[in-house]
Amino acid sequence: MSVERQLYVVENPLDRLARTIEALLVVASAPLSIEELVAATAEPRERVETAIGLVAGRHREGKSGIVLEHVAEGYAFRASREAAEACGRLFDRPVQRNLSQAALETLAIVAYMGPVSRPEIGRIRGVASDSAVSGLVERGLIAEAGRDGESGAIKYRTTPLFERVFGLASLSELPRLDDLGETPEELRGHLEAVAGRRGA
Amino acid sequence: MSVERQLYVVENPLDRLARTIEALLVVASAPLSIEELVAATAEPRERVETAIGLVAGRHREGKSGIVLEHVAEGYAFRASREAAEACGRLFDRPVQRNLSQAALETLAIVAYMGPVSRPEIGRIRGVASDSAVSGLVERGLIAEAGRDGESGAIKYRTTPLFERVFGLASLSELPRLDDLGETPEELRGHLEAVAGRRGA
Amino acid sequence: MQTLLAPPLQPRTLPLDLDAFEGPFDLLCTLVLKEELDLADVDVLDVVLAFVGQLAERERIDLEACGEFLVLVAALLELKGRELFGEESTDDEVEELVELVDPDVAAAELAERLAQYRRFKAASGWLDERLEEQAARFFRLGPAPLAPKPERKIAPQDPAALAAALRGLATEPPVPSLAHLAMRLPPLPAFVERFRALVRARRRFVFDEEVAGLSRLEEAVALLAILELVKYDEVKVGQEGFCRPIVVWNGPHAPR
Repeated sequence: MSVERQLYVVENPLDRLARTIEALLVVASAPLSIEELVAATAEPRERVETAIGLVAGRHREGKSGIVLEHVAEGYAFRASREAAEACGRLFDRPVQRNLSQAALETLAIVAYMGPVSRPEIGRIRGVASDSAVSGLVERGLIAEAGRDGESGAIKYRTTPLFERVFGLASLSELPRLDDLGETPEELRGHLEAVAGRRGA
Repeated sequence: MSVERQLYVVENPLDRLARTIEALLVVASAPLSIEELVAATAEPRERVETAIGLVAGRHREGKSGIVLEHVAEGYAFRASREAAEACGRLFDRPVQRNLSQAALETLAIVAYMGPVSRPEIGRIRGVASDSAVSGLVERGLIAEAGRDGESGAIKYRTTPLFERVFGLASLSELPRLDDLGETPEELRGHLEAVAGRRGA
Repeated sequence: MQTLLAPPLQPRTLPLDLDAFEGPFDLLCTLVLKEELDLADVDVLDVVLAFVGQLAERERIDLEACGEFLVLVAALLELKGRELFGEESTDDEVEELVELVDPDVAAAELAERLAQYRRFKAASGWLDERLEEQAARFFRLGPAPLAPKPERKIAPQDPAALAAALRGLATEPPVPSLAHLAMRLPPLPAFVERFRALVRARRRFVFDEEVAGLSRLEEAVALLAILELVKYDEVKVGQEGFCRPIVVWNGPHAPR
């Protein structure tokens, strides 16, 4: 095996460049154009094109699970077709049972006091909540609802998916929290005051 | 070449499974654990482990630009080290090396003591650590892990990204805390020795 | 007083260059006392390191300066402790603990805490080196370019969990316990007033006599009070010789 390897290196002076291109493609989160590959490898375009040919030969259906694909924007690796079923199982994630504490608190604030901005959520939770907000947006439980008139910050509200997941016909069916505040404003004032005393 | 290939397939009945694992790893957005690979491939754990060995043999430094690594309690591909210069021209490092002393100390405390709250970190460091904590959350190296039952303070733990960035297969690869620094006895002895030298 | 080798160490004028503060030590103390600087932002270790750095430059150890410095830092730490853990309570328990506190136990605890901090500092050094070693490791973060988009499904949830989350946020934090501090001090203004009255009545007093019988930390606060009075030119401080008692007076000359 190692003898073969040696021969291979001698036969293909472009092998190292091909490996560099493999490395670049496995790190990239978007397809890479020839120009980008030329810039990154600091090699002439012609050599890069030949090396791409080597990479394509190594990474093709039936030979590797990693397949080089040429799309409009450039080159990228994809999973081989024979692995489609396994990839389907990987991406068909099991149903998530519980929301994290950060997600639950953020969701509760948006549901009871929305539309509400990230800074307002942060003040009530006592900690910056940007990632919790983005996670909930990504999962479709909350969505943008215009901007705050004063600060210009984006405000968020819950979505119909939120109501489905929590089995609510509308937000008015949320459990009452009258003892904490009769109106959303009262509730917010109360929570912000406690957050101030807690200091996160 | 194709003859060799045929022989190879005959010699390695696990080759197809190895290709499937390659395919899964090249599309996964984070390291995949053995359990995830077993679930996605629908193969017995033992066969998956052997196939990972095959994948590791194919994807190692010097042989491929794509290198398999055991990191963050799973397996993932990374770029080969020889391609680091080319990667540096095209991509930002996941975490730049400019972590401040405060950030590093806070990270160490969260890694060893997590889940741990900001006041607890402050008590150990002897200085308020709020901005260090929020900086690390922003970089994705630590994340919220619920609230302290008593004080209501948010607790933090390190993320899989932390293990990945620091190249740790798991948190157990951190050096034992007892082996670092000095024990109280050693510290006292050290101080006394210094005092002795001074007095002399 | 001055030797040819080096000027005497003056802990009070020790120049500091910290993240939160730059200037002499006594200005730091003043700003803290006037609540213009948050002690939580001051890394006392850096203050200690600055002093030790100056000490190391000298041929002979200056015990006097060390003593003064220790007292100042002890007071600073005590104030900081109170700030980090909340204001003092009037629990009888605390009083009892004050009586019980054993200097050896306190020293052992201090050494333990210092050792713990040093271990974490060493761990942070390890992480720093590790990060440096990983500089040549590049990997992709997030989804692959041509990967399918995973659909994240969420199981049905109970709306009561939302109400519980908000109730959790509305829970008042507990009053911090001071039991672990095991120290209580008369407030600084009380000392300031007492010393003011003393110099007014007697023009001169010996600091050591006035603080005889007080705990070391009370002594430290007393010294801070003196420094505060010095700062505003209300009193002058001096010693008749090496290791002699500290004399406090007002007026142009040190009375005999």
